Amino acid sequence: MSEIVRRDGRKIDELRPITMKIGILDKADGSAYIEQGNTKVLVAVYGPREVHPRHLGLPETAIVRCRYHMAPFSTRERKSPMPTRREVELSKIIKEALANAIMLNLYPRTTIDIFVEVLQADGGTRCAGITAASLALADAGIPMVDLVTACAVGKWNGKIIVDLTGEEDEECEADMPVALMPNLEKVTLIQLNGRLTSDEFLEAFNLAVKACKLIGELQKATLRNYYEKIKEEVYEQ
Amino acid sequence: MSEIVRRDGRKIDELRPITMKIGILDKADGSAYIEQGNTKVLVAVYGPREVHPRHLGLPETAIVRCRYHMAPFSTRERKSPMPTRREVELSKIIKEALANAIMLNLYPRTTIDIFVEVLQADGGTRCAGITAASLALADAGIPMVDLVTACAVGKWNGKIIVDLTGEEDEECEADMPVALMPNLEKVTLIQLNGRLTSDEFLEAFNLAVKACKLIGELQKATLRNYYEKIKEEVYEQ
Amino acid sequence: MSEIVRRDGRKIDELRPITMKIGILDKADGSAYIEQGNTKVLVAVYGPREVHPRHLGLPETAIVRCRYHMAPFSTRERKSPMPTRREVELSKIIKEALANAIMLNLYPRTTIDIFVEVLQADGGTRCAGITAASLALADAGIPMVDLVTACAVGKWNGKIIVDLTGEEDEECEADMPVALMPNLEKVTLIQLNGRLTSDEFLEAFNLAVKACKLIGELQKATLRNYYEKIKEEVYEQ
Amino acid sequence: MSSRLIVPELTKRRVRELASQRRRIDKRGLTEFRPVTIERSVIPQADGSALVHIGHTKAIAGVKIDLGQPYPDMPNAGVLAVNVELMPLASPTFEPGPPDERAVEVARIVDRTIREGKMLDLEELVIMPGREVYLIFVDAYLVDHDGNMIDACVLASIAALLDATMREAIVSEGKAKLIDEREPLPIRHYPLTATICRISDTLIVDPTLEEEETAEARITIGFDEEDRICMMQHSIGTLRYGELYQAINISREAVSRLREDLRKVFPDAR
Amino acid sequence: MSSRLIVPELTKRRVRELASQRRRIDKRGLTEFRPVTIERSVIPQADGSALVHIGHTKAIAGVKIDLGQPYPDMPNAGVLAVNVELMPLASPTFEPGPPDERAVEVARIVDRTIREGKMLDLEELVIMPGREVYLIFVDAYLVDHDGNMIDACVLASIAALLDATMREAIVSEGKAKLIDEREPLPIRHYPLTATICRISDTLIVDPTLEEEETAEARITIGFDEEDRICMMQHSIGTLRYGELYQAINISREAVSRLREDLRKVFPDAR
Amino acid sequence: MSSRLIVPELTKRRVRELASQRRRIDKRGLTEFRPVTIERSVIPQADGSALVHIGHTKAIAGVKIDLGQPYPDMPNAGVLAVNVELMPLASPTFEPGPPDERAVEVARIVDRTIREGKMLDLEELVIMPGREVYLIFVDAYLVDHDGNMIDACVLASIAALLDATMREAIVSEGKAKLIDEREPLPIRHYPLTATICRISDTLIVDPTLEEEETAEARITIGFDEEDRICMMQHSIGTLRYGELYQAINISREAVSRLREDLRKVFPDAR
Repeated sequence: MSEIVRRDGRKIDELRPITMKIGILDKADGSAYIEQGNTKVLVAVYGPREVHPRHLGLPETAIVRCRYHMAPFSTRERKSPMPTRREVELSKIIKEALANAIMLNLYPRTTIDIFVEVLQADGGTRCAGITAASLALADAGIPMVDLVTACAVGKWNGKIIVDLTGEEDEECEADMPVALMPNLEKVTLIQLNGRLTSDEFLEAFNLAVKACKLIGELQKATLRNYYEKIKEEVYEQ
Repeated sequence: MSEIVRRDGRKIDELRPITMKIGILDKADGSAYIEQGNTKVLVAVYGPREVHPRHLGLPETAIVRCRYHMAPFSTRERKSPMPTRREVELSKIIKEALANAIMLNLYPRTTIDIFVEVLQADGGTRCAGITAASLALADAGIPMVDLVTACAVGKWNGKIIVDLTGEEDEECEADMPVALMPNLEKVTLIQLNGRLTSDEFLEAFNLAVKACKLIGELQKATLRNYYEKIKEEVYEQ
Repeated sequence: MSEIVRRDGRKIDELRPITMKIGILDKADGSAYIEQGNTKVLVAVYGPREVHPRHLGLPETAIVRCRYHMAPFSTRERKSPMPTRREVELSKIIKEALANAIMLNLYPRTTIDIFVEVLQADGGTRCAGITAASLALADAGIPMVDLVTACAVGKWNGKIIVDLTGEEDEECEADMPVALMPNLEKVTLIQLNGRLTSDEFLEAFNLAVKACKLIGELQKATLRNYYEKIKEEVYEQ
Repeated sequence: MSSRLIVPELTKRRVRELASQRRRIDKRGLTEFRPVTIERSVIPQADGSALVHIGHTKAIAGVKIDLGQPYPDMPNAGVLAVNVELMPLASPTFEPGPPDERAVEVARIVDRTIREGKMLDLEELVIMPGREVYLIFVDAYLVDHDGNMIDACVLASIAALLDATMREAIVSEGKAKLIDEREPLPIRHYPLTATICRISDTLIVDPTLEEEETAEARITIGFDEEDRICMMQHSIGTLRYGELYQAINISREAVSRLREDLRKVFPDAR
Repeated sequence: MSSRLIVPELTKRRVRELASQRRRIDKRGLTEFRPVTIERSVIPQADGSALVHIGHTKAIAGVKIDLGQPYPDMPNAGVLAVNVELMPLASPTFEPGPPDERAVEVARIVDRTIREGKMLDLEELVIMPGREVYLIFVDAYLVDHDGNMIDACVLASIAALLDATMREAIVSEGKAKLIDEREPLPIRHYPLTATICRISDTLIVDPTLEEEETAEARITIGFDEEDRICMMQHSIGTLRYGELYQAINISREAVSRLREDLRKVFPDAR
Repeated sequence: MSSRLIVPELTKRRVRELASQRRRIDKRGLTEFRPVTIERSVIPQADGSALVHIGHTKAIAGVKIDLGQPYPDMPNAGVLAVNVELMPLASPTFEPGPPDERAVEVARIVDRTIREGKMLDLEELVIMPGREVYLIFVDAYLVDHDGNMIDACVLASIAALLDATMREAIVSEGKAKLIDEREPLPIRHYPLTATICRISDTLIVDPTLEEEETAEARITIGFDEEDRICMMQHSIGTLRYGELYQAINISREAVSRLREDLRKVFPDAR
């Protein structure tokens, strides 16, 4: 199953190199940055904070708002800064994927605002955004029932592969972004573009679960390092 | 005066076949559907209900809001779903035509929202919309001083004719939509596009009054049948 | 320094003919009109008045809002009525230039709205707008610490000149609009487009100060005449 | 849009009382316009322009003319585009932003008065059928709003069109270009409008702001120079059939007096 | 968007209680659609149209077909443009204005179902590569919202495309023109969707408004006529892995029953 | 835009007190920039890009270059389009949506600095006069807002342009096409800006957010590599004439130190 078959030399179940950073923005309550191959995404979290206009607040729970946005220079052709329908849809979908993990009832009448900014797009931007947003939420000190971890799988050239590049995404027969709470074994996002038989779906989904577990380990390691560093800094003072 | 002269074989004072239905939508407080020849219009009424934002409400009267809108597939060329200036104007004009019949002072601080959706346009859409809206208001149980009934008249090929088709509308020398409260003998809407002498105006206006009386009878018959049916259903239970 | 060098025969330090009128609009709280050469600008002031929406009001001071707008027929090519980025920027800049002269703390929780409408554009519209707005504010009875007076200077054909026409503006090497409070000797607006050495800047700025003094005298004379006329009208009654 | 009342209830009551005695608050006759002034060529940079006063109400209109493509479904007609803005400096109730439904209604009335009143011969504005025609932009701006904005915007727009000239077009190598020679627009008819309100069962012409805010009904009627009705827009309230006939007669006469004012400035106008 | 709750808490509790007993408020089976009716050609002026009822939920879709340029990066494909509006007459919670995120999501789902389900052979819609292709506009309007707007809009859109014919194009002198002869669209596959909700750990198909507002999770799954999954959109809540597999099986069967309804109206559809 | 105050009054008082003693809250010299870092080529997919830090303030800029038509009134010049967004992730006071007046002002300042500072030779960007030219899009994004967004956005944009290369264009059969060979942009000048604030009658350079919110006046002045003033924007408060002269001297020196930072990353820059 794991011979080299892909344009960039990866095995079908091999992730691209992933780098994650936490707490990189000064003004945001929480922030994170992820590079997954050539895909680069910056996320900031503000909140829990007061809702404006106030009537949007809910008496028993926090609301979550999300903007997924691609910088004009992030794509091959320059993208107009105006939000496209795709960006509107993904904003909604990412919001749902993350809101399910947040303990919203702790912060009634507030909003938690998540800004996902794609700086460079080379496939898997919504998944990278979710993975990073999960870290930014942790950085903001917002309690979650589990981390949310995401990765796309797909069918390319007849094979089920993981973590598609932009090129593979364009050529593929099917593309399936998945977001999970890996410890709770719950799906918080799943979409499918393209066609899969039920068997192919199962194979793809299992591959996504496996990939999310790996990425989840990376998230945890990144968080651990970050808190260690903070602790050191506190002790040094 | 009534020989056959028109492209579709109608006499100059002959209406197109008209079908009206009431109470066809489940969620709206009132609804109606009209077919007048090939023109098909769906109307829903919501209210009286709370106004949002609240400062738009008036302390002594209900407000009426109206949206006249054409579906993209309603016209020969596809229409963009964005409202045109014509739709903005007709929304205002239809609102005025209906508001004058509603006993607004019964419902202070509320709004009555009227949605006129043109599904197929073949002339006379604003008039068909007003006629149907009048039924939808009745269906919503909103007290009116009189039904409002509308029909266009015009000058086509030198003759004053009633109930213009889309084709006649394009070719005509003048087009004059009229809305009346037929029992009170009051005009609630009149517009003129094109040119008429004063005598021609009088002839056209009289024809409109006659047409509106006929359509008013149809409205009443439709309402009667509808209430009969409801009564039967209630008795059956 | 003052030989004739310019396309319209003016000397390099010569202003175009200027006409100012005050109180020309009936509904506005204050209004003024200025012609500076072929540039024609109309200004109205409303306020101090209640702010809508109310949360925009400030507890200790009035806010100032400004719209600088060019009529579609004011320019050589027809201008779309939609505000351009240039108009958005100038609205902000003019607002700042005037707000600094107004005794804002006298009117907490209110707004002072300034509408600058360019009817014909031939260079120096923002400056003419500021000069006229200053009169309109006086007409509205709004206390100011000093009048605000504005004039553009620039470098054209190697020379520092004052009060550029549209044609000179297009051809010039640098264009520098300046607004001053002439009695207080304070700059309330300065912008530079183009390149100047420090020496050229000094020469240009001094020319602007000189021009603003002259225009300030015209403003005062216009105000004096206006109040005289009002006084006469009051006595006549 | 602010909802604050700009005409106090007391004034409205006074307007109603007077109207019931067939009198007006400014002592005008019932069928009389306020003083009308028309200034032409106020914006020399435009191809045509006019500033009109109807009492305190003021509107300015400018015409800009360019070359461009015709509408695909009308290859043999020039393009007329009318835009109306209720400038925020005209009234405390107007706000900056895209035209609201009132401005759109006035724009549509001005447009229809010009178009359906056959003021311009649009077919004369074609240079190369289907490819190159004159585009006539009419922009009317209400500058001071003391009632009857419709007639003010119509009058300013009509006057600006009468004032306008267009540069001649020459075609070379299949492309049209404007040269500096100027010619008048192909004017065929001279439509104008008068607006009638009903207050206390009395019909009046050219309402002031106070009257308009008090009015039970309002209708605007346009006539061409041969007294044909060429535009109607009933925009407030209800009218009895007889009132409608009466309004037509009143407005016809008011328009013909307004036409005198226009002719003083444009002697060729009919 | 109004935030007022349109399903009372009491009803929600009842829906939950019933679901925990594997029952539904309208007595349907868990995997059963409400009565489905499909009316074709309801808008003769459109090139194709259909009105569908799923219980009280109603959607109407119209197809308009025109000629135009292909996307620069897809010179060898016709253009498909899908638009969905949640009409304000369909629900007290819908408001006029540009499509909100819910409408955009449904539009994207309809679009992907048609496009990724390979319903149309877009390459057959090319007249002159890179220059002239057919443009297929699908406009779906939700008219009455009693839950499951996604399946209603998908079904109406698919039916309108099956109903549609396009005018034949002829090319003369390098320009394409539509003539009056009509031909069917190049239909290759027949995708349809079914929406599943979880309430009290029970999966149900085709939720009513009351069920949808109560649901803990929602997923829409599309299948083509060969039972391949061709669209998935998980739009509310979380799903356990096993629930996901179960949802796929339930929706596959629901879609094949829905396909029967479609075939009654379009006998050629697979 | 939220109106909530993000700098407490107490901090402002402290900033004022220190300034009156010619000191700053972060102990910097009055005419000193915070530490500046410039990273180039951070977005390889763009034709040029740079990320700059000025203290905690961060801005990223990307350049995209394409072919297209020139402006009709400038047939012999390439097109430069500058866009600035204050990203909502940069500050609790920024909100999603179209650029507000602050973002527009910064965009106009960046645009004028590049254009009026003659950084690019736009005439070198013409391929076929009047028909085909290079379009240079500069998009600057403020990512973290701790004051002095203007200098950060200018610096990021200038650096991204210095980093940029453009694909060579070949013309065949009257059509231009980009090939894979790359060449640098026609850079002629190296404008940069420095922003000065007045607090308690003291002029300081490169204000932090706390200083900017406390400032009585603010002016941004741009210089090219020959110390010519090439941009001025006075954007807050009033300045005495003498302060204006002083501000010019301070900013000239600050810019020349900033130019050192730029030269470390772009050794060819003057």
